[in-house]
Amino acid sequence: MSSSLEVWIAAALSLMVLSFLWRDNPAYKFAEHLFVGVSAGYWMVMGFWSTLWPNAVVKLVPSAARLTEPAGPVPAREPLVLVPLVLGILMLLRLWPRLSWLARWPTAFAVGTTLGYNLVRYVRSDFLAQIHATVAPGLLVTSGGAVNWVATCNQWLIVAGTASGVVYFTYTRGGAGLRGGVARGGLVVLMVAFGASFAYAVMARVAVLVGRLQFLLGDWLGLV
Amino acid sequence: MNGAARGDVLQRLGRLDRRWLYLALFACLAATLWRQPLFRDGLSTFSRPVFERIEALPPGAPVLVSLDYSPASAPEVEPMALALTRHLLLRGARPVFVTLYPEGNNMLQRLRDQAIDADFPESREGRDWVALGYKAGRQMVINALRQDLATMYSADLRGAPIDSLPALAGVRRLDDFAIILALSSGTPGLKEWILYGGDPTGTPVAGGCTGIGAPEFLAYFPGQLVGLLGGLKGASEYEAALADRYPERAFPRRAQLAMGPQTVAHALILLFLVLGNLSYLRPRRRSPGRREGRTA
Amino acid sequence: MTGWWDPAVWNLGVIIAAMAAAILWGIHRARRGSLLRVRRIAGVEAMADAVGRATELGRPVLYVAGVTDLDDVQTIASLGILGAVGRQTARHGCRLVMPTDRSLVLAAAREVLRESYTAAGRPDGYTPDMVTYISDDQFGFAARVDGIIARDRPAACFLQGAFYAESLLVAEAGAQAGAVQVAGTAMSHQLPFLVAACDHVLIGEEFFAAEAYLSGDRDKLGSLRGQDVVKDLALGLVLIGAALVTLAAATGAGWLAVARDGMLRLLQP
Amino acid sequence: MKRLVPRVITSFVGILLILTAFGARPGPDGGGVWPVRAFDYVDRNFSVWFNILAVFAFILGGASLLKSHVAKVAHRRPDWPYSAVTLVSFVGVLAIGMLKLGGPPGLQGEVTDPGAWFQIVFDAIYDPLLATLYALLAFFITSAAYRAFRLRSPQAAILLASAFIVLLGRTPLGTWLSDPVPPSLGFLRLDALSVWIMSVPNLAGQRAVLIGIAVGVTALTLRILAGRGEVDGGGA
Repeated sequence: MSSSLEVWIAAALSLMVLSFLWRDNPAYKFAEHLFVGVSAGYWMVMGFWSTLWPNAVVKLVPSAARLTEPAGPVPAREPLVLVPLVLGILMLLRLWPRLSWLARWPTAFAVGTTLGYNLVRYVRSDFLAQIHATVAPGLLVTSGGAVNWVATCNQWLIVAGTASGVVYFTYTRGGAGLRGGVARGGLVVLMVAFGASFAYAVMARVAVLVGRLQFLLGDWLGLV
Repeated sequence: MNGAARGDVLQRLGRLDRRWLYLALFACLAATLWRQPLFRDGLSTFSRPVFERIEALPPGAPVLVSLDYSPASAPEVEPMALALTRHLLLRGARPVFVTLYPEGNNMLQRLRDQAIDADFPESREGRDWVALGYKAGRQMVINALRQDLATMYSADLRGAPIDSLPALAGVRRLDDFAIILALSSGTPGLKEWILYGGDPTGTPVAGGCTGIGAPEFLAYFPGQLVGLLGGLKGASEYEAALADRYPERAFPRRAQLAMGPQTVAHALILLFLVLGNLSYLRPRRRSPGRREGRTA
Repeated sequence: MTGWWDPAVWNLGVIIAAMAAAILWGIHRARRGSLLRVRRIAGVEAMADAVGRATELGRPVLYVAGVTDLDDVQTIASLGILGAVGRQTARHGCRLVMPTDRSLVLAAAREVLRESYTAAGRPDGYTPDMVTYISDDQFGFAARVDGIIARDRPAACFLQGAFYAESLLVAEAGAQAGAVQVAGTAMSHQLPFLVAACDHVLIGEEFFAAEAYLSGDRDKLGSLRGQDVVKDLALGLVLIGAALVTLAAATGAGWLAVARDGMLRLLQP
Repeated sequence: MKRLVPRVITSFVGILLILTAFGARPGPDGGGVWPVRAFDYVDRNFSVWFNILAVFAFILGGASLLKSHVAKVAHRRPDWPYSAVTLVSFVGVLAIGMLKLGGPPGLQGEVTDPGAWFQIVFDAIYDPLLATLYALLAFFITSAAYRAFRLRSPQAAILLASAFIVLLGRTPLGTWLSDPVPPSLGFLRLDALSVWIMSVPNLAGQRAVLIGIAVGVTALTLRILAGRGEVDGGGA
């Protein structure tokens, strides 16, 4: 059994969260509210010291670097960081209802940046590259001059599966006839894929629980 | 037992309080953890290219390792990070650690304790590896690195300016890295490294992810994604391969040891799936008219 | 103009231009009044039924717009669906409960609902406290939503937006409360969970289509038609491309090889 | 004005950044015609600005949390003592982190250095709470498997069968169960079948999903950039 206070606190909090499995109760509520507060504080602190301080404050007021790195060099001033700083302060105006309309400006910048970059990247990686990868091997896979029928069948299935899946995701065309049949085939392919996802998801959830039990039964109680 | 009695039992099973199910899962896992079975494992179609790519790295190759996970998925992804870091240092490559998760710096601290300081005490920070750490901004951090490392990182976590670090000699931006290894547990993660890092710059991307992401990421394999360690099994495969290749180094095998309880849990959940559906299908078979078709 | 552009990415430009043209053409046609037909989407019909059922039972409808911020297109699409759900709850006089995990989403959702209630002729039915801010953290948020579900016992839960690991936590709680659950997300790794625990699921692209259909917005419906043209283009590229690659290899004909190379260059990421 | 300015900002920034993807790369000396340099400048700086702005989103999140919980405590709303827990822990962690208590002297060093109180809070409180909250999901999935995951339709049956094979195939149990399979039928082994599912039907399905989403993202982006978007940069 561990003699470290940290481990005991961690174990007690873990048990409080696990108590939710019995039912919602004050211990769980305490743990959960504690987590909400700690995580909000945690994110703010990490954001401040990792990014806001070195990438904005120090670049605007280089001498501030002395506070965190007394021996380090003083970097050059970069007045342009005023732009994101002003946008950031505008964003905080959301807290004052009368001025909150100004907070739309930084959000508009953030949305524009995300959309502008996303568009090109999604078209490149998730549209072009996916079609390219489906098409490039062709429909007849050969190895050493002879046709590899297993690989060829698989390739046919990939092409047909991708194509019918795309058909399933069309909405303004008729749902009957050939298109409807292909779409139903697409749904089958999607369901096999989701089955695989389900299996992998189960694997992931169990792995995290095993890790937690290793802590509780091992690090804390010393049983395993 | 006649048919009616069996249906009765199944119906009662269908109403079983979920807490019994929880208890069963807990008991099975605890018992297996206590027995500690160790199964043999080896590389799969998806993990082999990662191992081989790292084996083939020239000494001194800079490798970007992104620790995009938090304690929430550490049991799955951390063993991969440990094994990959050990492999990189064994090959004499220079891992450069960044993270897009606020918790990443804490994860990096654990990695430093468990893999670097414990197994490679002779390696020196700044010369053999670099910890650049966390920056806010998610995928936009990748975007900034694509252009210039220095726009976001003027110094490493120890405060040393990046120009002064021998490990970063000749590394100015993303495509100077031999490969990007992203250890991913969600967004931002491997997908963002492919979309914002690998595809625009042509830098190879490989990595590991939680089981949740694995099926989706395989759509990028092998063109946009060199290889993938999928979930705990992927980590276990890599640990086993590392042990086979470097038998003189006895590294801990966290993921491989966790595969025992994992297997038992899978069996239990499959059993529950079957039992649950037996009690669901049973009454319906007797009165086919009650069938409720629902679209999933 | 030489030296302005990177010639290596011309194909990306061509494809984006083609996609933009198809989508803008669709929108243009829709604005000109061309008749728009959308095939039946089971999840959408289920949502309307669920609001009616909640009204009959006198229990609220819970709406979660995912756990990401306003910079996520799924959150934006979810707010579009929220607008339609809000009009329905306003008309039926059914209580709507919407916990959010981002302060930006909170503000946007209030605006959307205020407009919905006004559009439905029930501006007095709207109160800002329908929408509450819970926490930025996904699990803190999910746990609190579970608490709300356990307390309010909603008759319907609409989980529409980008979800991560917390989706099962919320969906399971909804199932326990006996709510009709309609989920919609483009997060492919959460879909299996939602399929398992919900009555209806809008799968990926279907989720965006539902938004267009529910809003009845001509722009969105027109865009949907344009998107279908783009998907037909994708379909054509896959089938023709695969055929070209195969025929070029099998026949060895020079012109086929040229066509194949052109096709692969067009598709090169 | 209140609506127009954000729309213009979104469209301008978005279209500008799309164009940067096609701009020529400036030479190693940073040279090139002016649009090349302008695109490069935008591409270089906008993501950095975005990243700094992202921290303000954290601050806004913290401030909103503070505002709502202070109101709860002040008005003695139901469960207000829990809000007090949130407030105290929030302010406490903020103080520990911003002042870098423990660890190296003053504001030097990292908050994650060994010995820093922030790191201790992480190990003793944040890590166990987050990890255990996640671990709950294994229990929930177990009960979902028994009580919710049903053969509702042929599609659900396909999903279930695929999940069954992959779940078995990815563990030693699958290998063990497949041992009686003769080598000539090796492709029927559960581990081989699970790899096949992952690399053929799963691949096809995931690709269709990715293509569909990419088209959807493109359409939505175009509509917003054309000023026809439903949310003009954050509502309110």
